Amino acid sequence: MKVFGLVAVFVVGLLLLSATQDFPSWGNPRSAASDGEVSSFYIEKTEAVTKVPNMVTAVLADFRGYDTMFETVVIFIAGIGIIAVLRNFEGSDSSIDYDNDDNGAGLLARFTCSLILPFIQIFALYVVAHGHHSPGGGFQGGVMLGASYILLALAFGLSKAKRIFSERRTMIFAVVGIFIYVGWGVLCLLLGGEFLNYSVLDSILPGDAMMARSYSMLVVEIGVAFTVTAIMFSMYSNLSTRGRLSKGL
Amino acid sequence: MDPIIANFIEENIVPKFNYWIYVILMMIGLYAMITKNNLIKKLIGMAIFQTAIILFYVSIGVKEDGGIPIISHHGPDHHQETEAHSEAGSENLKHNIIDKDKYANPLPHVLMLTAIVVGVSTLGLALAISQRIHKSFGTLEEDEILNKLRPGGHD
Amino acid sequence: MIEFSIIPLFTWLVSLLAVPAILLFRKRPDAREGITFLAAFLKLGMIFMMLPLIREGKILHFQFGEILPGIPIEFRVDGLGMLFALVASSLWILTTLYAVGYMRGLKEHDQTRFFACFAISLSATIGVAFAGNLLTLYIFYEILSLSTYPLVTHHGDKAARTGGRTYLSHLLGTSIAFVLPAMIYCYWKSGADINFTDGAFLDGKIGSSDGLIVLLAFTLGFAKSGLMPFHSWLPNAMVAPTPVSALLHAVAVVKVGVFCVLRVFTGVFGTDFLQKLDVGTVITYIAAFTIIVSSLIALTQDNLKRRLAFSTIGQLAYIVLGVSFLSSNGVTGSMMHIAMHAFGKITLFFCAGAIFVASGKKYISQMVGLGRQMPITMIAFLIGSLSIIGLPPFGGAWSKWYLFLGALDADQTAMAIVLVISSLLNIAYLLPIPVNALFRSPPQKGKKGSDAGIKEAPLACLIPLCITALAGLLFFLFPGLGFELAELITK
Amino acid sequence: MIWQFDIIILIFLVVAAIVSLRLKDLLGASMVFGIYSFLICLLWAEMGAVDVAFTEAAVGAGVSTVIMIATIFSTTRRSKD
Amino acid sequence: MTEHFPILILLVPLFGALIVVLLGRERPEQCWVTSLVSLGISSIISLFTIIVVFSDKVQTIRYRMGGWEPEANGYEVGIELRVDILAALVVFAVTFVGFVNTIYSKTRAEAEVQGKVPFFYALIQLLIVGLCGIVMTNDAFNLYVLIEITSLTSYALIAMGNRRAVLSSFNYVIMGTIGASFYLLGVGYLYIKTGTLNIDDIRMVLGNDNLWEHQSIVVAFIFIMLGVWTKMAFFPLHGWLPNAYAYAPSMTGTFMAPLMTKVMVYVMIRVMLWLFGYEFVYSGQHVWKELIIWMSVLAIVAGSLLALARTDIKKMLTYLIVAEVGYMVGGAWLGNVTGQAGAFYHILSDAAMTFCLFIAASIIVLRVGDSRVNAFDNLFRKMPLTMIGFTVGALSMIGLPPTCGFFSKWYLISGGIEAGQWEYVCALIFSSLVNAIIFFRIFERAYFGKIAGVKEDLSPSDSDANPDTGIKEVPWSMLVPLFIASGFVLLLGIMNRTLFEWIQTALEVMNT
Repeated sequence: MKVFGLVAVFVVGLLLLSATQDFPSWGNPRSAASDGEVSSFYIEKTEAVTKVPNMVTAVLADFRGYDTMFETVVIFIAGIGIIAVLRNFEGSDSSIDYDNDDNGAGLLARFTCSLILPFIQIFALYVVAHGHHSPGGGFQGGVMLGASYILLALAFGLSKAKRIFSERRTMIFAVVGIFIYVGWGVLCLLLGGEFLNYSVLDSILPGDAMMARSYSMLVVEIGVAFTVTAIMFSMYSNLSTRGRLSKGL
Repeated sequence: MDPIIANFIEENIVPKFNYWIYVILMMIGLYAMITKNNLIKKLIGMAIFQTAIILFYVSIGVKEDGGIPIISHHGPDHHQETEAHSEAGSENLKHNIIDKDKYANPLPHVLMLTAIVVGVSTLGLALAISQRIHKSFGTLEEDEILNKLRPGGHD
Repeated sequence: MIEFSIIPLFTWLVSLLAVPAILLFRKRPDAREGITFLAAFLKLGMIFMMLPLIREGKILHFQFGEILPGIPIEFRVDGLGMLFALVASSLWILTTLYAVGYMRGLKEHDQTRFFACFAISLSATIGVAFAGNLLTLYIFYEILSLSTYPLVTHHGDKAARTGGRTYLSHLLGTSIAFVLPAMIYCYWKSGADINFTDGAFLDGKIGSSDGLIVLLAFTLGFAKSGLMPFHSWLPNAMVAPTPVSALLHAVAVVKVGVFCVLRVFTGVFGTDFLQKLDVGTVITYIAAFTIIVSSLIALTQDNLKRRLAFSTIGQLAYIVLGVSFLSSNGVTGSMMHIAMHAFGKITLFFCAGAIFVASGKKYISQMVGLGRQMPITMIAFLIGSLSIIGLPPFGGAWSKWYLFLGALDADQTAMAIVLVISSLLNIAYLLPIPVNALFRSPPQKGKKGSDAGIKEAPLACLIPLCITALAGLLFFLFPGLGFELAELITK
Repeated sequence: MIWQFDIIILIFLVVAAIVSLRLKDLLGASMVFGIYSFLICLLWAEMGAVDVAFTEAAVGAGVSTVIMIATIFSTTRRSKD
Repeated sequence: MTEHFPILILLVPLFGALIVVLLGRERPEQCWVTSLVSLGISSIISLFTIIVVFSDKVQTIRYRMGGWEPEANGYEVGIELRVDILAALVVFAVTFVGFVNTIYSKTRAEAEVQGKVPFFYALIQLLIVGLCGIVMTNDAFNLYVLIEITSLTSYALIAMGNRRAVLSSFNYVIMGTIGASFYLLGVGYLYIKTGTLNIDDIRMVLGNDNLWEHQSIVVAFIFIMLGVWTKMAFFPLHGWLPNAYAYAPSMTGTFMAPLMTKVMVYVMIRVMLWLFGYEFVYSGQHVWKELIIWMSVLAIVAGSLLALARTDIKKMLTYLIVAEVGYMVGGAWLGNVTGQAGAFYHILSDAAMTFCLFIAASIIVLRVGDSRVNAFDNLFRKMPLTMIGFTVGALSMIGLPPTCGFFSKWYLISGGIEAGQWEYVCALIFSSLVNAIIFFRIFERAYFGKIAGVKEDLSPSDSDANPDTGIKEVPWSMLVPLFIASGFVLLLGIMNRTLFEWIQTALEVMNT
């Protein structure tokens, strides 16, 4: 097996390397990918047609919004997939044993966490909201928000975190996130445009079609953030308790 | 050094160092996925494998003097831009002032955001599956699992 | 002259429609068998309705659906199909009559299944006889293989299952392995035209070496014709009840095999084209080899049905041999032999079954002196044997004669000699049975007691075998219809 | 884009990858994997892919490592290879 | 409205999945109804899509997400869905199998995945979303995302089975990730040379810039093919498939076995003809055509022989799938329209017959409680209806007319003859023969009972009474899907000419 693996890996590697010889050299701005019409279009026109300076956000949430919708669905699948595979409903499901639970980490850690958690969460919300102008967006913000709850669970025990973010609530959050995203697309559909064609929303949003795109991106980013937050936490809580959701790390 | 080799290095390795490293990382990851015995190790290999591909994509989008793909209103183009703005937002002029060589290609970045998400989803699911395996077999070593299956199974 | 007619469809449908009715009346045997008879007579009636039209030289034609581009399910009645359908449907009535007697006589199980499968097989046989293109032919050929499988394995014991396995694996295996690719090759070569309607469709479209391979694939692939080396299903299928053996060896299965080979020679390639390609001789030699070897094996068999089975292999090879001469006389002989052998061999099987029903005897060595208890059966056996051997005044003489002429036409003197030798062998393996039964006394006096109670078989068994034996005689006297139909094909 | 920086990180990356796969302690391995993720995130930031770097920092170095450690704690820490 | 059909096909099950997750825990009984309705609507829409696509005016529906028109030089900047007749047929197959399989799941889901019913229905609907998306998308990267959606859902669905299923699911994760990542690498190599991700645009750039000779394009092609082959279990890469499908919950197996590999075959055909184009794939300078046909021959022979060696029914069927994948790969690589159309037609017919056989096998394993071949003893008497369904599927697998298996084999062999690839023709024939042995072995048992059985074991008369034990037919919710599936096996066979003409016309366009 080892030898076979080695041979296979080397064949694959050599094939890939053999192809690099006719790649444009690294960083060449005239390479086909960087100089092509599509990427030029994104760089030059994005701000004009969407009013969003962060091209990545614009491309992510608008030009390739369909991809991103499925990206969110992927996260969602991972969340419910983990539950489907791992979740153990036989234990005390609804009534978590709050008293006899773990109490998380030591005092100092708990103190520090309680101090920084609000900042993390506020920063996460900022990242979600400010994705148009700076790095970030729904996904990054969502992960941070989810991570803040993970931190909460680590510091104060899972039960504490579950009191805020119960399994039921997690699922609702996750579903609502996708629902916001897809529903926004369907709204475009109902208003006569293609799916996810935000420009037709200018009839119900302030501003022109470009601003409508800009606002819509914010909406779908929020949707993504919802799902990602919920699933990140659900992932952690299931994986750290072998699906029992009773006792954290 | 042999001039041919030196020439080769100069032409194929130095300007494409990123591509070489990505291939090496990918080989490491792939090798771990195929040959490692421990399931968690396989998954670490898988994560390395996936990040290597992401590295490759990101390397596609790099430009020699390109910055981050966020249009800056305070950069060197500032003055021109204000001029453009003053001309009642004339679309054409506004486009002309964006020098595409100054910005990295955003498309690979977008794609890789999705790929990272896919990667973490796969990792999470795979970890859940390996926990189930540990629950049923009591071990995460592949050879031990196969040994446990052998006497009872008709496979 | 092609004429649209819906009768071929109904001829095919009538026995198929009988199947649900048979299943419906499974609790009432009389009604069930009544339906079988009704269907059989209706079928024969419809064939007689078509007969005058065919004799005028018309070709009846019916098609529906289009299962592949350019290929519908097509029924087409010409002289060859007519002759075969006539033989098959008239013998169906007799076989049914006989089967009723046999099955009731032995109190067999699963009679409903038996009669239902019987009806499906006959429907498929008519389908093959009237098939207007190669694909239709193939489909019905396969249906026949599958529908006769429950008949062959009727007893359900180990021997039956082994026999059934051999049966199905040979028939299905060869048809998938050889006929299907050959057919697809033809389809491709002939430009999506594998209809028999406008003469031979491969005429002039294929080279010599390809042609030989395709011809071989077809001839060996239609393994129901029993050519060596794919013959061994036939003796193995002897585990079936005797009416089934009669059906297999005289009416449906084996005749479908040789009929398909005849169709391939006349409808796919055309004898003229084959002559041009000069590929017929290979088949001739295979057939001749089969004739001689199977006759020799038949000599060594003691089980009556097995001996008859090997005899069938030999007789079928005559038909293939005749057509492989590629002369009109040869084809005429082949066509005649389909009918003559059908009537002759079914007589022999009916007799074998009657002997089994009446006395429980399966082996030839036990049958010495049996003629005293069962004179009618044994005389019929004698007539059947003579007809198969080809002695006048029995029908078999005509077909043998034309085969002989065909061999001479094709300048195949060696084959003429083969025919002569094989006829001698036929005499050697067939004639001793009735002669010993009729003219020798039972060898062991001591055991005579056991034979004492033996009487003739039930009337339902006896009547069909008398009719078929008589038919053998009549065919010698009135062979006109057969020649007429043969002429339609060879002209 | 500073190519010296680039090359140094790339070499560290390979080292980190190999180390994380060779460690027999799974906890250590996932820690090193976290380091690997962090290095690659630095690399991407340096290449101008800030969004990707941000995501990788949150996901690769953060959540992935955490769930990996969570799994290791609830299964086993030792590995034969 | 009709122009929105492609996206509606996806959205309806997506919403269905969301609703199921949201409401499922409180009202588990609603899950079944919800997914039945959503998949029903989806399959009706896809049926209409076929009609719309086939009507004279619209041959291909192009649906631009977000309404992004191509930029000035004609390159697509957004993501585009592209539905021609081939895609419409496969989408219909996917949604309809999903719908019928949901009927089948009614009783089984509660029995096999207790407590996780809503997640099962959600995952299976998301899997259908993914499969439909794969078929319809015209964007190389979007294809990757959707491939991952199908992969993730199927990992989870398989891992809901017993411990062997969990283990094979892990193997599937590893193999699937390698496959999908190879695909992604290939797309990257294409992107670096062409600068676009739209499938049509990539082919255009490849043609305009004459990039076919470039090593990176060749490597891209190899890696995309390797990735797709891994996902479709082409022979040496098939290791994950048999255990995964055999040990997964039965309603997962019945859904994934007919569809997963077939959709990936469709992707392969699409990549070959749409993404790279005829000249590149079949041109003489590349030796791989011969090589791949030999590989497919190997797949067919090995798959058939491995199936022959199995005594476990479901395992046997899974190895037959491996062989069937060989059929389709070979057919697609023959390099003529007949072969490609045959391979495509086989996607549909194989979906129908595998579905039929898997349902029948699951029913039998459920009722008899034994998954080995001797489960079939005397089943013709005990479960005649199930066995009728099984027989139809089996005859199709062997390739007897008038089932669809015969016709797909016909077209594939025609293609093989036309291309002069006799080894492929022989392999097909060989596999038919082996299938005949496999299934007649089963029929014999089902018909006569145990090998040692003698005549007296059978019921002596014509009565239809069950001779022994309590083995009875299953409820309608499992028999109806079986009969729908076997009905489709026959229907596809009868309709083959029409279908084949549609397929051929669509493929001829691509080959010019």
